Amino acid sequence: MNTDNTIVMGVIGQDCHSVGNKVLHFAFKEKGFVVHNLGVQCSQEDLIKAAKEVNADAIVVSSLYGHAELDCRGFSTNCIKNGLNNVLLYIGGNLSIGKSEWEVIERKFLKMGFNRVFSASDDLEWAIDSIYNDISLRKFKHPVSVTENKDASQKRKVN
Amino acid sequence: MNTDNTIVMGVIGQDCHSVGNKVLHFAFKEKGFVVHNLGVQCSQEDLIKAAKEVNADAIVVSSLYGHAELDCRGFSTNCIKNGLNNVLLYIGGNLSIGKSEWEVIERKFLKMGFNRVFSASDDLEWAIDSIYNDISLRKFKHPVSVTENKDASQKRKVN
Amino acid sequence: MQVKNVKLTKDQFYKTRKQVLESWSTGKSLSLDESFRYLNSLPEHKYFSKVLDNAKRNNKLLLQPRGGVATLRGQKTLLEGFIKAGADLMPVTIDSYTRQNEYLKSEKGLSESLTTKKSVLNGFPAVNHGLKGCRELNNSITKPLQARHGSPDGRLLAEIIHASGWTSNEGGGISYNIPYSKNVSLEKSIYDWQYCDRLVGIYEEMGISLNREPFGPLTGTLVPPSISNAIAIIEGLLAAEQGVKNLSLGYGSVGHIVQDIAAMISLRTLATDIFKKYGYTINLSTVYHQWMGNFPREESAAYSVINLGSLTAVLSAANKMILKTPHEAEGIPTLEANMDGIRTSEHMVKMISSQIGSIKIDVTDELQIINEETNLIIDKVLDTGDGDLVQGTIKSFANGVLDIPFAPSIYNQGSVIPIRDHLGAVRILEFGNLPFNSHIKNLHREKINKRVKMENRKANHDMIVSDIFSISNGSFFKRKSHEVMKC
Amino acid sequence: MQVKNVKLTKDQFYKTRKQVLESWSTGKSLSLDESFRYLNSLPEHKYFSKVLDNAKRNNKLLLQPRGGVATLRGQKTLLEGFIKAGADLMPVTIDSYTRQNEYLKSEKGLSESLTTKKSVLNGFPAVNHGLKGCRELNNSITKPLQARHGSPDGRLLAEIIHASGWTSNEGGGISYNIPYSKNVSLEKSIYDWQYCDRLVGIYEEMGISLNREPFGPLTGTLVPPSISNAIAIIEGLLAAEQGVKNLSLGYGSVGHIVQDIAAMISLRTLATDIFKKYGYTINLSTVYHQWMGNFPREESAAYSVINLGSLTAVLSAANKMILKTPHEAEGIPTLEANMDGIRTSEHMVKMISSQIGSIKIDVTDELQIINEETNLIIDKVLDTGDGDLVQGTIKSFANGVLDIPFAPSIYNQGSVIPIRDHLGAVRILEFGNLPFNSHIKNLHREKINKRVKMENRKANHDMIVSDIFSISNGSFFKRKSHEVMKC
Repeated sequence: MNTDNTIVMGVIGQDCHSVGNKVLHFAFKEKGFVVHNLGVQCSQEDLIKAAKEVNADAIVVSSLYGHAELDCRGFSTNCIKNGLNNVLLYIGGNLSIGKSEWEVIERKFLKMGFNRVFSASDDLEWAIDSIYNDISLRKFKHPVSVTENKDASQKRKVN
Repeated sequence: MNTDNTIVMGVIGQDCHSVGNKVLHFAFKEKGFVVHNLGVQCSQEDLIKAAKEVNADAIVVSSLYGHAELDCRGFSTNCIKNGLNNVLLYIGGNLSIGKSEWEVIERKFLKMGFNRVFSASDDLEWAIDSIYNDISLRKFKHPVSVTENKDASQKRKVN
Repeated sequence: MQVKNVKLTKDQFYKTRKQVLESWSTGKSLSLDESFRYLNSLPEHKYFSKVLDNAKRNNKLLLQPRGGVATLRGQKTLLEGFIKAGADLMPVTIDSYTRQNEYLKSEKGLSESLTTKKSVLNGFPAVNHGLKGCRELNNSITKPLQARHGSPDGRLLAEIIHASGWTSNEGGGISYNIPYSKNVSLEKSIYDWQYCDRLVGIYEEMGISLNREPFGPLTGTLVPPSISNAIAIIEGLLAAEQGVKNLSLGYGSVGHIVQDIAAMISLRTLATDIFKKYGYTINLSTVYHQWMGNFPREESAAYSVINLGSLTAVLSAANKMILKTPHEAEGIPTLEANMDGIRTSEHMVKMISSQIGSIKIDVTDELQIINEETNLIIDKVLDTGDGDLVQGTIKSFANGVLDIPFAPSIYNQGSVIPIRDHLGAVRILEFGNLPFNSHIKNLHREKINKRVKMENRKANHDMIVSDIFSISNGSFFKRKSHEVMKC
Repeated sequence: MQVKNVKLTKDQFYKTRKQVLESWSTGKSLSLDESFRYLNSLPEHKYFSKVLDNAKRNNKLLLQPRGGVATLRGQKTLLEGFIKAGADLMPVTIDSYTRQNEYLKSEKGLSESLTTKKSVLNGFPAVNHGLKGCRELNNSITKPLQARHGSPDGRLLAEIIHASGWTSNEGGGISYNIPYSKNVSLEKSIYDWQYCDRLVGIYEEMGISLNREPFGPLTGTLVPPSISNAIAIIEGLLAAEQGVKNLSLGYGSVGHIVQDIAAMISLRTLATDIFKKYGYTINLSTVYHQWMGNFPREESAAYSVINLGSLTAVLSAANKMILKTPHEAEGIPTLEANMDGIRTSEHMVKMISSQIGSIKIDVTDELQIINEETNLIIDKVLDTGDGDLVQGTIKSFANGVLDIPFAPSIYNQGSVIPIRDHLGAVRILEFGNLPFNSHIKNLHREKINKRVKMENRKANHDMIVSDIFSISNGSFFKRKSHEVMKC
């Protein structure tokens, strides 16, 4: 089992929901991820910068306060602009204001370039497993970047 | 104000809900009706017989246990068969099993010959006022029967 | 024939049994031996008695909703939904025609329900379904089944359901007559329920433990706790005499936390003492009914009433709770409403159970009142029957020593008038012929007077009607101060 | 600059005010004299202070939901719905951009909301709406308005809302910084909130009574009552120094009836004593927040959590309750969900209020613990600041004498780790630098050990995560006995 999956995680925008962030951090660590947690109130720039620095396999964005759509505009494009062509993008939380159809919300964020979109009611274990599998698959397809990842994360392993 | 409106009331079928029956009885009396309350578990025959005896202006049927439709079949026809051509028929309560559209239930009972159909959530005061007005209007239109009613009810006044 | 509180002889029982089984076609094929073999083959988790024992051992409050529809398929779906939502014990509510032995009417209702694929009956016509249908239902459901009805004469029903592996039957000669019927004499209903209890006793002798549960809440409307508890204990004694060993005694919430807790404690302790005193060995459990009176029409408000019940049931250390639903005011609730009722109850029960050890509520005053009153009633009933509980009960209803407020029966005096006091507890405004001493009576009067002063309002019919609707309205009082607040 | 707990001079205040009003276009037209005339023209029922006084006089628990949307029209509709459902006090929740003074972003969100007719902001951008919009809102609503936000620097917001006749403002230099921000220093947030408090003090001097309410629940997640109460009282003292006279102190439920009641009693009595001790004349009221942590996803279960809160709030004799909704787990609730939350809360409040006089719960043990701990914290904070409360607070956060579990701020140590004990109460597993004596610490350890034994499970991170989700799951414990029950 490859335990060197590296993620950058954080709560985007002006959102200050810290409890879920701490629980998520703990859960990713339990599953053997190398976690770079930027905490609450992260900008797109913060997340992208950190992902470059640690050569992250994925950026896991959360948002609980309803502004996700505004905060995430252009995120995928900005990643590519900054050379993060291979990084997987995830978002989860309460992603809209009011009670909207989940399908509509999911489609919106998938269109914005996120690889998966998790709702607050999704099972946490399942979500983390999905991310784990996505990363493994990507590494299998792009073996070069795997090696890169490995080196980088070993250099900077934070736990 | 004509205070000699005479009603026969009762809970139809095998229904044994006695609390609402007692409250209703009290409320009709408060409004000045002459009330002949047959209590719970009345048959159509009980109600029709009593209405003939006291020359009632109206029969007020209640049903809380969901069998109203079965219990009330042919009620209007039976009234006419027994010479009660002028009596007003009312029903109220929980008139169906499960949560049905009120409009559907109401239409069903109106079609069965009831003059008004009350749901359990209707305001009691309003329901009694409606019955009061219906009876007054009917008496105004059929002054002969009013006199008849009056005599009969005065003879048998129960309070 | 004068009915007495004596165990029916085998001779009496089997003679009656022949008539009972012949009263409708589905009764004819029943055989106690065959039924014994079937019951004996059932696993422990299908037995009310075992599940109750487990729950008692683990301080777990079991949840039981209500519900019955006409068809077998519909009833299966309903019970499966209950289990999915978290219910522990299964009800099969029997339709009102069956309760009055009008099997022809329920047969019609059943066929119409089958044709229209919509239940036109308000319950499951178990007698019409017979052994075949009732066993099929029992076999398809993993939790134990109980018949809940309201039959003054439920003898054939009892035969069929027990033979079908339903391991509990609700009811009793008082509690399924006076609140449920207009014209049935107590003499007859008590005699017929002696039969039902004797049947359970005979199974018990064969080593099959069936549960019996007198219906606690009676009319469910402002019944003073001592009245319903006295009747529950009396029915328990009558059942015990016929050989019933596994007994659940129930109580219907009056919506007042302290009075409800005290009533449950009193019911449990007095019943235990009295059964012991009269030499009956009973495995006792207690049942708490969430508010049985008028419900708020708003579902959100109905949730509050349900949750108040769950809270109090846990604080009362009840073993089982009978649930209401957020659609209660709308008539017979749907499966979905029932599932919501189960889920909200389970959640509250879990939260309160998790912290029960830290909650100490003083209920001593209320407990003392209920104990004293209940003892006075039971003693007087026995006295009235010259020591015979059946005769005592019949005569006590006739002269008003036993009197259930708002009951429809002509065999009930209806002279007792309950009312809430200044702190919301149910008291008695008119005592009728209740055998209370002046100390007790004065206590009620004082408390009622405090309310009269507080509300500046007469204790009359109008106040009683308010009290009937007070839980559905929320506030128990018309507070003048409320007006002042609206600034 | 070293911030001290000293009333800002008029000079300081007006100098700062100039900068504040110039920080966004809508600030420029404000005039205190004109605002005074407007506020003075408002009827009593628009004043938080008056409505609270009435409620206190009549032992009525006031209900306040939460809610804010981007547009004026939307906010009106929302508040009208709240009133229709039975709410007493109006919230205007401010959007998160405004809270961080990102007025340009909230401006964009507002115009997009106006175009798409759907709120893309999570609250009402009051600064962008300015005096015109905020007064229009105030004039259209018959109940008093309060801004609820989470701004470390809410000075311009305070200016605009008070000038618009919103008669209460929530927040404080600690409670709207540490749980709401990552990088803002306490020095700055306390200074900025001194300004907000001074503004209220100046209105007070003009004869306009405005209400201030520190945000009690902090992170809303297993915060030990003594920590949140100490911070509430400290913020109250800071506000009082600036001339605030009408103060509401809040507490967020930990979902434990006895601990919650004790916490509310302790908050009320200690605050009263301490304000008196330091010579402040304060009209104090208390606020109970229904469970602020993770909510169950099932609406039926959410109702139980809400109803538990209402019950405890009444038993706590709180003056105001902040409400949750059955959609809570789904994100920002709709109007309909809010109305359901109001209705279910109101119903429970009415039922319990009707019988409160008969309910006696013993909370003395818990009360003693909270009193002692809170006093220890406050004394140490003052000591740390050599008698100055502002310096004491800043230094105490730096060295962990004050420490809020799960807070996002880098100015918070985060060494304190809370956990539930064997009876469900919140205790402290890791004390960090909390100034507790060994007597208190042992008490926590003993109780936690009892849970460790009961559950046969380690008190570790895993247990803490369970505790975070325990109210949403229902049970606080993984009981082995639960398995046995499933027979």
